[in-house]
Amino acid sequence: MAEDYEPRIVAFLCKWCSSAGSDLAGVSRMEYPPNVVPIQVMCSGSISPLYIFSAFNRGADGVLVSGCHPGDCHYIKGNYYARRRLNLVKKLLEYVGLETQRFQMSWVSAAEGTKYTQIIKDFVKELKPLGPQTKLRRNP
Amino acid sequence: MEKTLAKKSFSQWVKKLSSWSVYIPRKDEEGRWNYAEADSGGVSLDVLQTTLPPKKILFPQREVFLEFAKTLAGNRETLEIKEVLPEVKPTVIIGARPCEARAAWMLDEVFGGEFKDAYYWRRRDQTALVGFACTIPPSENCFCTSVEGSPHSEEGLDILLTDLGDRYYVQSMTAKGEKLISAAKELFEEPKPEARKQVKAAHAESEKKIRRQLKDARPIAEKLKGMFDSPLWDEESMSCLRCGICTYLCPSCHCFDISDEVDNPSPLRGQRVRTWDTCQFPDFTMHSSGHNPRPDKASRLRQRLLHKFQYFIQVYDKFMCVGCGRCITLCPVGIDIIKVLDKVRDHGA
Amino acid sequence: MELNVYTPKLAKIVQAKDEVVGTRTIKTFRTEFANGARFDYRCGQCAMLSVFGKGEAMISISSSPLIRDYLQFSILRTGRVTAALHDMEVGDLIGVRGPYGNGFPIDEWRGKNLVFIGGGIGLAPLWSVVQTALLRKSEFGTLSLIYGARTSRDLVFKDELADLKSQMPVHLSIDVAEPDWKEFVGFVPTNVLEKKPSPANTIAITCGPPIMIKFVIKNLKDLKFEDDQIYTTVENKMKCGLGKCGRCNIGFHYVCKDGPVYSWAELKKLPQEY
Amino acid sequence: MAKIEDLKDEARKLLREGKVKYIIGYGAGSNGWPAAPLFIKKPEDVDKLVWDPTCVHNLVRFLVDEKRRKARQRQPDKRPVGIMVKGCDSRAVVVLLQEKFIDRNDVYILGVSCEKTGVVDDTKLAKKLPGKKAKKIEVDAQNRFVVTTEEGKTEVAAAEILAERCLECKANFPVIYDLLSGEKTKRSLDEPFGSLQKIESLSAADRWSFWKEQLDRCIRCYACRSACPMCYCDECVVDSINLAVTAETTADEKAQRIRWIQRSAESSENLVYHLVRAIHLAGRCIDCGECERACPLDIPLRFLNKKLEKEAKELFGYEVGFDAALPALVSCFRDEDPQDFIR
Repeated sequence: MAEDYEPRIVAFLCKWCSSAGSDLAGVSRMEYPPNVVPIQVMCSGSISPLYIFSAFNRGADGVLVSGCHPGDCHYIKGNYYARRRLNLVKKLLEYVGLETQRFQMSWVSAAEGTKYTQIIKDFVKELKPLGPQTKLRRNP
Repeated sequence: MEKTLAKKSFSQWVKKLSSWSVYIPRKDEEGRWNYAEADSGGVSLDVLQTTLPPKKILFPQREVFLEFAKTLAGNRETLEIKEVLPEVKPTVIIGARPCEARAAWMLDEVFGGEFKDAYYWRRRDQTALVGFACTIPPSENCFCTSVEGSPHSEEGLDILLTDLGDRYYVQSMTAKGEKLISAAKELFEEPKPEARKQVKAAHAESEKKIRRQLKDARPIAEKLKGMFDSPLWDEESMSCLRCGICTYLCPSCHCFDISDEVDNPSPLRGQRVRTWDTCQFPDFTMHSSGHNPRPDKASRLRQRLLHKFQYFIQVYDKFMCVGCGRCITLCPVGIDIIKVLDKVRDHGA
Repeated sequence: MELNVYTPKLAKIVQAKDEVVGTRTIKTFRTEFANGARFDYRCGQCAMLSVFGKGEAMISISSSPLIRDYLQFSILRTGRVTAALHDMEVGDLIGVRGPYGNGFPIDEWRGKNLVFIGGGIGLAPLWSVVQTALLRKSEFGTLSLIYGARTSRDLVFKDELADLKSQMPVHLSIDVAEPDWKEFVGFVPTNVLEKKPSPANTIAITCGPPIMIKFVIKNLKDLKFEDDQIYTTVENKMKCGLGKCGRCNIGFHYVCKDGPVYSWAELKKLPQEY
Repeated sequence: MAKIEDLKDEARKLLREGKVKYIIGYGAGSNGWPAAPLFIKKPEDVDKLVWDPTCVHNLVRFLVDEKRRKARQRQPDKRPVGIMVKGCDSRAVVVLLQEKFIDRNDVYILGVSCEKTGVVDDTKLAKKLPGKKAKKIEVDAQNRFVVTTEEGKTEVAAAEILAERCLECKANFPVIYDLLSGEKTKRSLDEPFGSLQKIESLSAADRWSFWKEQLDRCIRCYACRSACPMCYCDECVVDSINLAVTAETTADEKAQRIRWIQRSAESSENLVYHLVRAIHLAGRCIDCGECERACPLDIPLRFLNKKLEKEAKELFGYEVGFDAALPALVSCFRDEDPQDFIR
């Protein structure tokens, strides 16, 4: 794969935990790859599968949805709904033949800045060998 | 010009047409026929009816009209549009049915006239239609003889082939047809007198085999004028699912939508494209105020039939339906326009 | 290069005036062609305006064809394309193709009195023929305008109407009374009955929402107007403007090509599918 | 196959007493396929009702149209609508009740049992009897299909031309009904998600080339969406084909409506459309097979929904269309829902 290929990741970060976690990583000047386009949402439960398919359709090479750990959700059960719904999305994408590494989900609390950077580092590392995502992408 | 061509040298003829891009019906493992570019593979010709008519080659589902792009020079934004006319190689569609060629002949009317449609004519002028006379009716719902067509009609065709057992009787009607024949002159022989008799008999025989019939189609067109508000449309459209099958698969349906497709919002880059559209979808006629002159299934079934059996006759004096039977065969709930038009004819009788 | 009927000519917006602000906003634009292209049209014809990336919309040309140096469009903000047009400023480029439609048969009305009856944005298509009639005033009898809108805020061409009053009788109306409104209060069709235009040697031209047109025609019939003395325009969804894409038909007529202007004598014979 | 004389008597009584507005059932078709949907308003038309292995349509779709028609009328006729339902169709009624789309007294359910057999798959039949058109298909005493064509009768073993979903049938008699015609016979069923194995066993690359080749053929005629009883949204999120605009819709709402996919039938747009439709049917699709049957190009759409149905059962123990009181799959959860895929 061309060494200079940089995967583009769209990350839906829950405002209360994961987005705060990514801010903590930034405030503490932690190093992590700049491939992520963060989109802050009120809760991981508010992520419609359409957003994920549309992100891939518009050229994302990887999509991450990150929410609060079970029990921490500001709205009590948003992340439980997300866990079930996005599991179905992952299974469907896999079933259709999209590389499984392209869609990831994670729990990152507001205090886990390091975990957030680690997730992004691993994600970029996994995406690099796959090359650009052309399956759902609009006229690649 | 009339010739005969031995069946066994048919695939050689196809190979000789290398300077054309050749479309031939191909059967997939599920037994469905559809047009595909002919590669070196054998040419099996026991095709009955392709699901998608040759319309998809002459009037493709997606046609890029123009490309638009904004560029930022300093703070000045410039917009240029680039017209995209299709570059079309000489094409030949082998295996079209006479009714599908008649449909192409009708599309010529619609896309010609006062405002000539450059995109359609770029393809149409380059495309030759080589048709097979229907010695066996392609579908159990064929009724071409009822709408002024026939299993061996010549309108819209460049070459008509009729199966005479071991060879084809070749009738070429246009210069394009002659060019196709001269590309492999050595394969064609002069027709013997009894071949001429055989082809006349084969044509007469094929007309008798057409399975469905719509009696007095022209008087029905007259009668439709007074039936705009009849409750018949509501009853007949009760089981309609409001999908687009009957229009997308109809060889003569030509309604289309023009929409802008944006690849990159800023700086703006995208194309304006024409795509197929259908009067069966609510958005087709809905005003931006939400008012819809055709709000329900009944008005849309009425529009589909009136356009084909009344309006087109009032404007071009011919039916817009060629009787191929696809909309009847492929309707998921079995709405049968012959049955509906029978009811129109017998309405109030 | 064969003329491609779908490719718009680029035009620059030279003037953008707010006609109505707040809800049901209406703006009037004047456009000049980027490369000075010619654009001959008749009053009452329309043009397909393109906002690239959004789409196209068929808008009637509200300036008179006798004015050469710009085209004027008055646009109600109602959907994707019109909203994008409203967000445009002077100097932006849009696409214009056309002209489309049959336009008003103004030459057939020589020597006749003309009564213009408009409702809301319906005055825009009428404005082209009002201006043309004024510029050729000697060829016609008396001209008069009956125009109304929901509220005084919704009236279009407010300043032009003020100085139009000096050239012809102008009867304005609003649907609901307002404190400083002196003129008629009520719907336009009722105002027509009130003003009782005489049908003698007169042509009535009406544009506006379909419901208003229906009652205006009924009232004109009550005032003994003949069917061929009443003209109106039909609004249907349009995409190609060339009578090909199949959606704007009423009966076997394509409104974009065979219309949008119809006399009531012709329109009456077509199915009421608009 | 049940004999539906008792159903016909009930239908006549309902229509004579005006208890139902009309009855949706199966009657004779004329386009080459023996059965077609039939709407009966008068008692004397009830004799036209048929029940045989070609009654493949899921008539529950017409309850959606009935609701839309009532919404458009000023004084709608509130009487229920009679409807003939097979086992699978009845589960579609359960889902519509579960989602409060219809009310139980909106519909008078005339259930019919498939007993030992089921309905015929048109593609399998065409392959089994190439070039011949079935005029009539009956079930004989040994539960074999007797297919009458122009050339006479041929007997076919049921399993050869039974629809895929009937081979994996979960309810060969209705789970909800006001009247049941036929026996509640138990059936020896194939392996519940048998037909899914052949795709799941493929490698990821082969699955991708399979789905890409199939969905590239899609011409976006939306027959799959129109035939599906669960696809009842007035305005489909995926495309602007049926924008629901009312007098109150503001210009901004119309202007800012996102076009999630393009109108062109390009492979990426087709794929996103079918993925969004499949995910919206997760835990709602009752596998009536109408999407696949209606598709003019025979794209195996059923396998998209079947996969999610299998996941719903294996991951979350969720079964569709048996209990109208159950919450929807995606609006409930369990503590033990799997989260191994979450970092």
